[in-house]
Amino acid sequence: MGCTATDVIGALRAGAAAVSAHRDELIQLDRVIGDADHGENMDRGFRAVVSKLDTAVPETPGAVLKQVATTLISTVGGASGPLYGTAFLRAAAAVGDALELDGPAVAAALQAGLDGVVARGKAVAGDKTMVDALIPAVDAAKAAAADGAGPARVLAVAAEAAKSGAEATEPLVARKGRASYLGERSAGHVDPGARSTALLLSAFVESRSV
Amino acid sequence: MGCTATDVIGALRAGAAAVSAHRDELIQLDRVIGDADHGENMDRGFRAVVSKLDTAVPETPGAVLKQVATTLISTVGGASGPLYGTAFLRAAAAVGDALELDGPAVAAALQAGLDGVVARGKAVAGDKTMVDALIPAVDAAKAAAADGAGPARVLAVAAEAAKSGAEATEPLVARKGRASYLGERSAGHVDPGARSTALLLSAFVESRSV
Amino acid sequence: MKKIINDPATVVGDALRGMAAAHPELLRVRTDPALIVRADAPVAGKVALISGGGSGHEPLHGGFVGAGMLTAAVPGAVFTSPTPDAVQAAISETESGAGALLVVKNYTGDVLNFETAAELAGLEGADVRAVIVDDDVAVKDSTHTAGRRGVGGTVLVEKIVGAAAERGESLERCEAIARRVVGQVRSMGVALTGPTVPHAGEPSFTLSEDEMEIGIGIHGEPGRRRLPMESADGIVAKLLEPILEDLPFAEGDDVLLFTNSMGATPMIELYGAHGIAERLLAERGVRVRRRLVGPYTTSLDMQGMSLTLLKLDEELTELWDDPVRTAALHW
Amino acid sequence: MKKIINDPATVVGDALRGMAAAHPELLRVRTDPALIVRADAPVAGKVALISGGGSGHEPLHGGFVGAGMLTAAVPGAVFTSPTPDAVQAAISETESGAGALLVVKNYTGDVLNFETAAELAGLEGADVRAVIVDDDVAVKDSTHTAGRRGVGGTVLVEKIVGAAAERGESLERCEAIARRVVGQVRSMGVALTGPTVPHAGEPSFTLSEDEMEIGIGIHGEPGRRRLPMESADGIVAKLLEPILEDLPFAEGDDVLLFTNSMGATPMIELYGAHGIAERLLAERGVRVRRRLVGPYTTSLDMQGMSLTLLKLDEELTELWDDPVRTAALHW
Ligand SMILES: Nc1ncnc2c1ncn2[C@@H]1O[C@H](COP(=O)(O)OP(=O)(O)O)[C@@H](O)[C@H]1O
Ligand SMILES: Nc1ncnc2c1ncn2[C@@H]1O[C@H](COP(=O)(O)OP(=O)(O)O)[C@@H](O)[C@H]1O
Ligand SMILES: [Mg+2]
Ligand SMILES: [Mg+2]
Ligand SMILES: [Mg+2]
Ligand SMILES: [Mg+2]
Repeated sequence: MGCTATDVIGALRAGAAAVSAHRDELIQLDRVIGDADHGENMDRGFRAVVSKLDTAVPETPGAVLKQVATTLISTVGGASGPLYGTAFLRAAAAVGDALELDGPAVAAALQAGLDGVVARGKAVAGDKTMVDALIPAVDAAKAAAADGAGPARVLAVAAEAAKSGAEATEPLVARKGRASYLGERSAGHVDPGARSTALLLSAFVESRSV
Repeated sequence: MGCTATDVIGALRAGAAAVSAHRDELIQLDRVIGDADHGENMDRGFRAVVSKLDTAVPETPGAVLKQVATTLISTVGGASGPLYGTAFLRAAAAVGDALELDGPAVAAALQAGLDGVVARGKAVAGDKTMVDALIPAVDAAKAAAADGAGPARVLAVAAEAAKSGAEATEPLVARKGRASYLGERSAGHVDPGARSTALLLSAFVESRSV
Repeated sequence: MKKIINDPATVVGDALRGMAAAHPELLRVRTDPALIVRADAPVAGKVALISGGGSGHEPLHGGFVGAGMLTAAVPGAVFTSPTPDAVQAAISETESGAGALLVVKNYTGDVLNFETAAELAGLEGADVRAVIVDDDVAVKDSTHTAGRRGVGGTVLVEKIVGAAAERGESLERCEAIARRVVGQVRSMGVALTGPTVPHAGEPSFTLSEDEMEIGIGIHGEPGRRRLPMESADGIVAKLLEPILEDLPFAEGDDVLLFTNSMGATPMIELYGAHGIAERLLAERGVRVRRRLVGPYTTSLDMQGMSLTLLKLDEELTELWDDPVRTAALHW
Repeated sequence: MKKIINDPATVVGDALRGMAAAHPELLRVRTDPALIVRADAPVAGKVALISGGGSGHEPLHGGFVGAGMLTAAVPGAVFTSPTPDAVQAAISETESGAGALLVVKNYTGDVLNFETAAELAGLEGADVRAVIVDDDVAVKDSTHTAGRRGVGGTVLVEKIVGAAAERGESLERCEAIARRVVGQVRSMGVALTGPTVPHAGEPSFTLSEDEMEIGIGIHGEPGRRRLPMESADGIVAKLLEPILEDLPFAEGDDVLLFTNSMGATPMIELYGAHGIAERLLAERGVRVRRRLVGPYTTSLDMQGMSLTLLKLDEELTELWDDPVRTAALHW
């Protein structure tokens, strides 16, 4: 019932497909309060992730996550590249060389990813960034794992919470990232990075690969 | 019943008012088959003509026409500046230093003006230029003068003929001036210079100054 | 219409004052009549090279005033040739004893006004010649038309003849070189949008999202044909073909390739188009020896571009390479 | 969207190929990762000056690669910071032994990617420093925001520090000079239209005929406020006031005034605006000693402009005057 490297790869492929399907939506969100590239950046990065996975298939979940991290760092650019890259890098470190991840390991990976984003980007809750999707996701994941949930269930509650967290960025005034230049005018729009975080987690769940 | 310097000045002031009132129309005509400046050029020139006449009042019709010519040449620019300028210069030469102009003198002035435009611009009938308004105007003026018409009547028939001549430029394909670059696409639009010629002559008539 | 201006009637004068403030070491201006004159003019013993025409094509011509290029530029109202007295003022303000050469783009108004000025200046004893630039292959050259327009090639004429004048070549030599350049330069342009003339207040023509106008001039006049919008590859090929056929340019020719923005087409697109043109020319065996890429012959805020090809020989290449110190070209 | 491009995905690479073809004597390019490098790099014994950022601001940064300015530029995708490995590649390709200084515009993505690269290069033994440019007074500088953006002032940092590097100044001196310029430079911009990002396909924001956006950046993000459109006099005053108050600039100060087009605003308007700014500064007793006027920090096809004011001292003035040989600045 643990989550293997193959499962993680399946989830990531699903994530890439979701990013691609929502590319234009993410561009639109970023167009309104940013610079209209988030969908393009994420799509470029996850296409690279997939094509890397087509040729190099790491054997542990941690190795997969690390390969994703370095691929994202070297292909996405912008703010989201280093932030997502760091998240995957820290998640990789958190899972070490385990061959299978159980519920608590998945929760710990999410926590490490969040910590990485915060360490690099210095955003706090309510700044209207991807952190606002990650914090509730991590909280929900840890609670479920503590209740004994397996990796699929942990991811499912995390995805659900990330979705609500992303939606809840709509009324916020941005204090980090490009949207912060708009001040009050950033309110009324969902943060693109929070949205892409929620999208990725939902896709991981829906892949049923985990 | 002859036409004095004062009459000519009155006619020119009326012409200037007409150009100003039709400035936007002339710009629009030129926008479609030219470069959108004919109304602006003519208005700039005739405002200068009027302000010159406010300070320097020549005493013969010929002197008035000559002052108009030099003013137009130094303020209008473009193709229409030298062409209208030459027309007035030749008209001035044609009337000499007569103190009053009779019907034949007005017709001769128009003929000289047309000759001047043709000498400079090399356009022939049907090239879709101001010449297409001037030729019928001169023909009508000469016929009326030959019939013994006075200056007012000569101008009236000239204006009428110029109006028809200008309207008749609509279907033509331009072979001179900027509109010629459009080739077949110049057909279907009235030539701005022919229109301004007709406008000026009508205004001279309506001024009842002549 | 949205423009950063105070009043359509003062646009040219306002720009001249800004130019004078921006480049005191290169040039001085006069506003009535409007003139842009090399700071050190008249330049004793050297031919005065003078150009001009309607405004709205900046940096043509004022941006090319300075050592090694124009001695003076005469800007008319937007898209309107200047008047003869303004040209005469430029001639007398730059009178050096070595004569003056007028570079005139082939438009009825420009030709009439500049030639009148040359005639009048001649009557006053000045030695003044005029050279007409007519490089636009989009227009059929025929005695039944106003002839080909002068477009991007004008910049090349001004640079090369400016270098000759700076070297102290005679008026005859300068005129001969100018005619040689005119004989060997060809251009063609495309528009994606029409320009908006300040006093007209709306675009000179309107294209839908999937249309382009090919064979346009620089005054907002519509072009030869309205065609479906294409990729950069397609557009560049459509500009290059008629140029290559016209002179014609042949395998083994050395050329200068000038890739010009009509104003609002940004450098990221223009460099892309330039790269394509270089590739197509290489495929033909036409050797690009010199290049100029940028917005040098513009049409206000029009989106679009033009290509200009000049056949080079050793002398023209050397004159092109000679130093130039102007607001828009500097080396 | 109408653009002269083949494909939004290839725009940056296509432009690089065109640049390389256009300026073989100045620079060379690489496309994976995308780099624009001085033709003679590495330049032995001289600090490598490297900048970069999202594409779409041309000529920033690639147009400033050459003697006396940047050693390399690292262009990201349109409006997207390049990745650390691209920056690292620029560092190693220009490695001269004298260290490298990175000029980074203050955006979250640029800062994260460039600083990561500096860190990684440092681990490999290179001496790499980064200077963050944050000259845009439209943004409140506060620990609760991403801080001020780097905009037009970046060009001035690159020119002045490039001159210092060309003189052979040490990395420490170059860094100190860069920080001094950053401390003394302020900018503010206005947009009349939004830019259209190729892969987005529609304008980043839309303004009606009677609106302008004041306090905009260079990535199509909306600005501080949407205001009724004004005359050039009004617009220039609205840009200049917050700049003057911010440093503040005072009577008797010597300054460099940089009047910048955002891309589609033509020179005839820009010179007009420049003249107004010079007049307003003269009225305040602020002395304009040097000027730069043109489209040097653009935002694709956006209509609009920005003003940048740099407080000069003797050393900065001399460094500004030093020779420069790049595609976009040359003297
Ligand atoms: N300091 C930060 N901390 C966390 N997330 C951030 C930070 N800055 C930006 N982001 C996230 O990055 C997203 C924007 O990514 P993207 O558009 O790809 O990069 P850029 O802003 O450089 O164009 C934002 O929507 C936000 O969620
Ligand atoms: N060769 C010519 N002969 C006679 N009239 C001409 C000639 N060329 C142009 N015109 C007239 O000039 C008019 C255009 O004037 P205007 O718009 O002021 O100048 P420009 O064409 O230089 O912008 C045309 O409509 C036409 O009537
Ligand atoms: Mg973005
Ligand atoms: Mg016209
Ligand atoms: Mg005109
Ligand atoms: Mg971005």
